[in-house]
Amino acid sequence: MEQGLVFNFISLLIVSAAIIVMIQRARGGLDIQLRSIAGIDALEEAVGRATEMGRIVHFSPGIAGLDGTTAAQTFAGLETLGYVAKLVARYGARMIVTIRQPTVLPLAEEVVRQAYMAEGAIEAYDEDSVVYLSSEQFAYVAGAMGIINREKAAANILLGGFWAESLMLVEAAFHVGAISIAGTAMISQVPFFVAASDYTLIGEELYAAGAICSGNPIRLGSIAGQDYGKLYAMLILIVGALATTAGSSVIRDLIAK
Amino acid sequence: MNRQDFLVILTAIVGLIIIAAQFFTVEFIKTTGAELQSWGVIIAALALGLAAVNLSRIHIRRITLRRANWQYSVALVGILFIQAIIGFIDTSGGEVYNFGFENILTPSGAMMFALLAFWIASAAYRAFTARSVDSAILLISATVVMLGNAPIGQAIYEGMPDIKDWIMDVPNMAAQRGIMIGAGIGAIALGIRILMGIERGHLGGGDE
Amino acid sequence: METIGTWLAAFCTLGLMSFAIGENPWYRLMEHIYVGIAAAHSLVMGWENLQNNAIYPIIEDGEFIKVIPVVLGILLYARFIKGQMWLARFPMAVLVGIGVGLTVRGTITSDIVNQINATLVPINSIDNFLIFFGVLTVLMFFYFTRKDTNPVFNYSGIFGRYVMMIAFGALFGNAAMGRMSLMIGRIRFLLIDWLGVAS
Amino acid sequence: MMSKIRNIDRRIIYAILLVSLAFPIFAPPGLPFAVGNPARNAYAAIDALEPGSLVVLSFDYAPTSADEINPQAMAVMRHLFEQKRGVRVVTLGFWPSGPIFAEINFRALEAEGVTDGLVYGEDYANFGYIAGAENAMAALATDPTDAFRRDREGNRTADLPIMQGVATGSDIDLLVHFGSGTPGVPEYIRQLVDPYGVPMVAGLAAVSVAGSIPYYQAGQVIGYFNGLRGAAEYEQLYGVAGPGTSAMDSFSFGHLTIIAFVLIGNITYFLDPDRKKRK
Repeated sequence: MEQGLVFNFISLLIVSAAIIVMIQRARGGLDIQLRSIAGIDALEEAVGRATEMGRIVHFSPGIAGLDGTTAAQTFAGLETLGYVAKLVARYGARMIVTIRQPTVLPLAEEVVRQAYMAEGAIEAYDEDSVVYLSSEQFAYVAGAMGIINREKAAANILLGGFWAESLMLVEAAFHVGAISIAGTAMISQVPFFVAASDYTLIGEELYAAGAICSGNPIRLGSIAGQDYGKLYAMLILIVGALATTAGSSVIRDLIAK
Repeated sequence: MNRQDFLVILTAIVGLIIIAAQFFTVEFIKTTGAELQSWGVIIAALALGLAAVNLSRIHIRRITLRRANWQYSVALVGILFIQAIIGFIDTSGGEVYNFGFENILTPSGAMMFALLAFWIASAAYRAFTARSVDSAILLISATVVMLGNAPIGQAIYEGMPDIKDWIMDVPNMAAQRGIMIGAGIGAIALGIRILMGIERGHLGGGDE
Repeated sequence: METIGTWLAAFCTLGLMSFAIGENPWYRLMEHIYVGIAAAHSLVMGWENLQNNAIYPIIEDGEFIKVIPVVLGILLYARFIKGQMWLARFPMAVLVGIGVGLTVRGTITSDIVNQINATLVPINSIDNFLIFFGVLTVLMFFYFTRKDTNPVFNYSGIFGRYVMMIAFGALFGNAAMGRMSLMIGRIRFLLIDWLGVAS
Repeated sequence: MMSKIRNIDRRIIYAILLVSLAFPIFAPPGLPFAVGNPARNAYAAIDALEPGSLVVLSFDYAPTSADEINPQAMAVMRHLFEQKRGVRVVTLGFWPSGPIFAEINFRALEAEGVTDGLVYGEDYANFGYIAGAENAMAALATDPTDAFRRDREGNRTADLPIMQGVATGSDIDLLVHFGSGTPGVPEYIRQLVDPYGVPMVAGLAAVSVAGSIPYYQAGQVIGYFNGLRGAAEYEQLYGVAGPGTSAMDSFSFGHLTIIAFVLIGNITYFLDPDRKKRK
């Protein structure tokens, strides 16, 4: 065993075990409830407002693709799209989903179609409500801004992976007075979402939102397992800080093993 | 065992060897891990051509089918092939190649991101309002950091850079660390889901 | 050579800057040229890296084992052949395996344990208390499997959220400076290198 | 009236920002600015290098951040080549544009004669780019001359005098990483700094700084440069003005303009009588 890494390796085993066990229990039927997320609760209000005003809901599942570390954000965005599409079908509102990655287009179309079917409103499903704009970052955002301004969107929902272009989308939505719900795990973009939109999902809240909206047992189990990992981290933090305050370095020595 | 299972097992074996190479001093695992890493560099080097092939395919089809704005595609494909051929012949350190790098690629990349200064300015004016406690705290903290970063801030109040340093080193540090630990546990969870074969994600990188 | 290059760089810079006035053909042209030359650069650097790490070792040093990753890498291009997409999954499986291995083994040490270790500060000053309590409450903010009515998590979550808002303000302030630096760089180029109206 | 002010054409906003950034170039007031501890610590780490020690300059950024980071790289290279002769300097990169910027900065110093007398392969060498992001960094840490087999000139890196006695990452005495995203600081710390105990200085694009502070407080990063401001601070410490220093005045007026926009935006928003009630 590598010298000085024993504690780290045991920590890795503990966190991994918690995640694997909770995923298996969730797949076995364990009911996992997550705390409510303000942005998700506001989705219904946003779609209701769009129906009242007879204006569109604009939705973007992010500009990330289906591979790379940011794939998880796109999947979370598509899971929330399923939930929003159900609301849109139920309320009879109109939605435009703008897409940047060609690989995401078929998945988004499938998610929206499934939602209309689930609400028994398949005849209201509009084929071109899911629109592929461009694979180039700034060309995509120019197209999406055009739609938000032209259609005077009543609600703007951005959930997924976003980079430097996110600023332009939230500004365009604010300018037309849309209620804005935005969330991303790209921490460098969260400040612009907080400053310019009504509800912001910060970092991991995006994944929790995806799990809540989809009810996918693997995702719920994983989040529950990760929470045990956080408990483990919090435990060492509290015991360790108190020990250091009392002048003993027992925890620090343990970690150094 | 179908193709999908073989791929999951292949990913799991490679992943576990790389993890074990870090924690165990078993010579065989360390050399296998090192060899796998050198393979990864070679595969990634070949993957760099994918973007060029993909773009060429899309834009050449757009030209042949005379789709809307196909003239722009001629420019794209043209510059791609010219610069690539120069690069293969003259190498990337060559003077002719450097002419394109320094006078087309660098100014364009710089201006593309410089545009963001415009967007920040217009968003600051039109959208960044302190409607909630959250956005109020954020805007106050942002203002102090901006004044701390600019010499004029120090001219207004002598201790401005120190306040900015405190914001960076205490609240910002604590929040970023909390987010980092949470995201770290999330990354391990993603890794485990991939090794278990119940997650299809792959791993890459990019610009912030 | 110097002036031609400078005029070309000015043409590119102004073309992209014109997007601020509005979407126009000059901008569209420059955007396509930027995408094309950036892809060419990746291709050239990938080719040189392949020469150094695979072709020379195989031909000159006789390391024939390096033929395997080269073949795997070429399989990546099977995705462009109709129906052969599955071949491209093998090299991806290896890259993903390496990526997952490196991330998992590195994260537990550098992003979790060492970060906790650095937070085991003696709580004897306001700063140390804010650091300790800040990290703790931000972790509690991202704790999801709990009831909404849990007071401990609710109040600490609020404190954690406000600490994060200060951090996001710092991120915002630095991002503004960063983007401004790039704009200053472009303006200095236009005024000094191109027009020469300033020094 | 208020909403008229709020909805002025965005192009006027852009014009105001452009003017605020441009006019100090003509009449620079030259306001003083303090040097922060992060830049001071980074400077000290470079200044403390003993002759014969090996420093790796890692260029990990793209043209999109070059105007922020090139001045930092120029200042560090000038310091090494002017005052730290005898220190072995190896430049490399994990972003495709990295090695090109290393050469551009080197050529700029060469034009000033700063690099006279340096012997390629002994005093300095450029190892170029290898693909694979975090995996490539791990390959460097495991065995530098196996990861970077050939340098930009085509020599075998293992044969170069500059690499004699360098078997693993732990033989690197100081890593100076210039970066603007991924792969960057976190990847380097996971694969080289923590496992092999290599001290690291980070020259960062401003947008990457806030996320890297935990590594700085934990001692994994011993010093960093905060974008163009960091370059200006380094230039002031070293005593040679450069692009960083000359941008400071434009910073002052640019930042004031942004802050003014936020203030005006908020004032007109809260005084706007027909502010649409959302709830």
